Amino acid sequence: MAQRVGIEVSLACAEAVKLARTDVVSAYPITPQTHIVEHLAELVANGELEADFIPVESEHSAMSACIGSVAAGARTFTSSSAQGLALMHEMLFIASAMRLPVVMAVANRALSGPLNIWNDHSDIMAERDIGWVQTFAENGQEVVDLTLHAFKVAEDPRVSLPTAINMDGFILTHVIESIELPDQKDVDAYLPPFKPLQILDPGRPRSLGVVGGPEIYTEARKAETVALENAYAVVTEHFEGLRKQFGRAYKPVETYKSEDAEVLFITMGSLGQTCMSAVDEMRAAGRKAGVVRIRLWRPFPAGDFIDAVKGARQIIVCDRAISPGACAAPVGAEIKSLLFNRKINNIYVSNPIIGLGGRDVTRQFFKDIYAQAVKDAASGKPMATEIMGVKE
Amino acid sequence: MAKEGLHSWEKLPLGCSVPEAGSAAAYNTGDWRSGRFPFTQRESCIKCGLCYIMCPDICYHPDPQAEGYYTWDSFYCKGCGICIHECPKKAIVWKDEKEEEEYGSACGD
Amino acid sequence: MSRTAEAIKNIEKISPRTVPLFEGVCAGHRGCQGCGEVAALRMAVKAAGPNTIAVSATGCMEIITSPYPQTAWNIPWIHVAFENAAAVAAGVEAGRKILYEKGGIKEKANILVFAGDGGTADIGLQALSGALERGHNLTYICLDNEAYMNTGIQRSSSTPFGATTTTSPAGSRSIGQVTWKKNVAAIAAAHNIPYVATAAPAFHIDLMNKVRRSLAAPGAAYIHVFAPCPTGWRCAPELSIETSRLAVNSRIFPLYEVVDGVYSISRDVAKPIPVADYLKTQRRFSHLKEEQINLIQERTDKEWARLQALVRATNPA
Amino acid sequence: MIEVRFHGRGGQGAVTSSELLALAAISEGKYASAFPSFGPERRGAPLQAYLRISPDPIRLREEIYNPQVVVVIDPALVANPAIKAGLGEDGLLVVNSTHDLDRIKQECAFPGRIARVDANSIAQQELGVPITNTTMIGALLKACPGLVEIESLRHPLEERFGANASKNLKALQRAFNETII
Repeated sequence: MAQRVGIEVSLACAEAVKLARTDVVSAYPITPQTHIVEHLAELVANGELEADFIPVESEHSAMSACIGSVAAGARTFTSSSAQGLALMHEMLFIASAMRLPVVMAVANRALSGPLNIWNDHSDIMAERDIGWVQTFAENGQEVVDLTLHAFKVAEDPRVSLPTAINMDGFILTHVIESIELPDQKDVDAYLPPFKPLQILDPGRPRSLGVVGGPEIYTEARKAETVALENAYAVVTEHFEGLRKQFGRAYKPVETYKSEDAEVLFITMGSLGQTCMSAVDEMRAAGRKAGVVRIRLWRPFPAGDFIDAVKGARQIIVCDRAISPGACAAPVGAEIKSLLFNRKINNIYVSNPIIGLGGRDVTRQFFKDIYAQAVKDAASGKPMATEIMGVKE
Repeated sequence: MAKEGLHSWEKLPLGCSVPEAGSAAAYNTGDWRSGRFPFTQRESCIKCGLCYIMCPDICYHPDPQAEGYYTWDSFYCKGCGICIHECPKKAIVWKDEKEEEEYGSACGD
Repeated sequence: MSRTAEAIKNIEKISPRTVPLFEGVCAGHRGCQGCGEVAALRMAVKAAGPNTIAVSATGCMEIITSPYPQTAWNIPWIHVAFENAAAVAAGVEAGRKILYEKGGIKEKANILVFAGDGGTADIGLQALSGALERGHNLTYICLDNEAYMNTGIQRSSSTPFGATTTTSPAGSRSIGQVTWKKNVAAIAAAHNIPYVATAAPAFHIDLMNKVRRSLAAPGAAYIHVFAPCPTGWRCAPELSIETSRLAVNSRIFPLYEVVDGVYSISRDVAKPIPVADYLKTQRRFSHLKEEQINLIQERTDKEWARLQALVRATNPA
Repeated sequence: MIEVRFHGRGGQGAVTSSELLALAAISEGKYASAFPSFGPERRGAPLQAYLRISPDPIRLREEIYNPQVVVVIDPALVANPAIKAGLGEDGLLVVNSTHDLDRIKQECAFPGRIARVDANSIAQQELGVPITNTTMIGALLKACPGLVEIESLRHPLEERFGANASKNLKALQRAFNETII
């Protein structure tokens, strides 16, 4: 029987990678991802994980080696953060275009400059369009479960796409908390061995990564895009698998006290946890607030999201990244575009940008944002995106 | 409408791969050649095989009919002339394409 | 005898009469007329044989062999990007190694990496260094045509002194490339890997046997191949192979091997031709004056002497 | 839920203190989270570590601003005003000091409850080094009865310190006995 143990979230992530019987780990250290790969190196060094650990010389090579490794047929994991993820940028698109199911844990951190090692989502938001399945974990348990889920989804022949699990740097990665680590036999039952659809095999030579001219590039991108869209059904199917195997239920979009809520916070990642605590206190003070937490970011679960917010008169989309010069921050823009597509125009959308570069987001801050947003809506102020908590 | 693609996106091999090895063999590079082609005078040939190994376009193959000699393939030859330059016996010479109706004779039988 | 010397001494040697008929790259590729690079590539894959996986960097060889829906490759092949062929190959090697150990793969395979001079000496140098240092069991072959030919003859750090390119054009105030060619083989050797060699397609038997030796070597190997480009060098296509011969015979591109740190010259050019005879075959050098040609000759002599000194220093009498 | 803040210096093991307590609490079936003040840890620099323990799952991810308990691992930090930040007058200050309680009260100008132990002497005697992080856990447990059982620390200490676990446990036990409140 799986035990609930105290363990640092990074180590728990590495343990999940071990339980997945990963063949190759290729990674370059960067704060706050380091504990994940250090622990994996240790597990390999101790023979607890029968894998090849490639201590590459850069993140660019980390992802390049992952691509090579999956193309060779090996179950492959990497992890990175911020500048490292940015250095991988070019490779991330190629991994998905080649349909190679790499799994990556991203310890979310701010992008330089100024140099900042602390948490926000600017690293992954700069990689929105890489064509990967992308999930956000809210706590350590989710990190473990979503890591196993990531392999399951990525390697599913109906998907065959790389998958990233996002976890807030420090706020999750460096916290020791209570986590249930699954038993090996349950993981084996959930996650069978990797059966790649095509590999580099001298017995059946094929060419991977060819030149695609104007006469085929559009079709290639269409095929890849449809594959990611179709991944939604597989993601939910394997969430259900998690529930059956491990007893923990997950949905692409989670709600909290949203049924009768008039104003909903929209969060991703660990922010949702503090936000729920804030909502509890706001409810006690008579405010009809709720939370909608987006767990699946790509493909975006449009239907689930609409279902979750349709009863609200106002939503507060909390972004942890800026899209300079754009009409909204990344998550805000996504949601406004979705509401427009669905001809929903009776929801006032506030889009505060909060928690940049490790700036702590407290319950009080959520209450302040709420008060401001409600005031804006009441006064008929045009909907806007605003960086909050800036010292003037 | 914009120009159409080569084929349906639904027929694209996974990740735009090419599952069939060596399929470029169907591609004619012989029409890159202009006006002349290399002709082996077998009476001078010493069967050294340098034409075979030095040809960047893989146009020479062992002659199944005459051991030690090599046949030339008009379908691929781009007419670079390396075989002519590298032949130690000057056994390969340029010939005007107009002179030869049949490339089969280019292997000098 | 060193470990590598022991490992490579019994390879099945290729002779002029036993050139393998296997073609890893087929006809129908889109290489330029007289491409010396694809000639060398073909020789290398012949030597390696069908049980080989090839990894290519972006560049001429990748473009000419893989326009969808066709491929010229008869062996499993992967291309990912320009600067990372060594890292991709490292992943392929690591993946296959662990699968072999776990029983998922029954047979080992050779891993050959192909990149041009830009993908090796410039943008891919870091990935190359990483792969060599980590000791992956693969052979990295730099097909050096001394500039970015695929994009239109821009200079690289492997472009020789005095060559005119589109980004180091000769003009009234410039002789063209003003820096000396980066010596990547020496950089590879500085990683203390088991096997480093240089080769040229004019000496095809030497080239093919070096590929075989590199594959037999235990660990990472590097071969720097001189790959003439008639298009970029402005020489006649039929002189492509000849140009590599002249480069060797003028000592401007010496052929040598470094086996476990021990240097040996593969082709001892006792009576070298003047470098001027090499330079004059290519219009990329046609603007050079005697003074510059003399500089190149001096440099060539000095480098040859340095190579001889390395041979002496690493071969105890 | 109880919230604790530790003050120490890089290398003194304040983070380890909070982690060991979290592990002990979780092994008792409680919920806990332990985390450092996020950022690069530099040997010698003052730093803080945080601990939450609760009978229910912990959802809060904000930093700890109003701890009920502050533990000062380094005696030289007792007079540092940072240790009182957010600590209410009904809070508890657990300090490593050789001074008597009245003097400590003056030094840190804290009107609430103070617990003190001479952790340096205990650690020096029991461990041979003046590293007081495990010793101070004993003082904290004395001042906060029921936070976790001392016995629950045995396993986390063994995991962390191996053969030296029993020495650490003894130092902790002594501190528990010698703490004055």
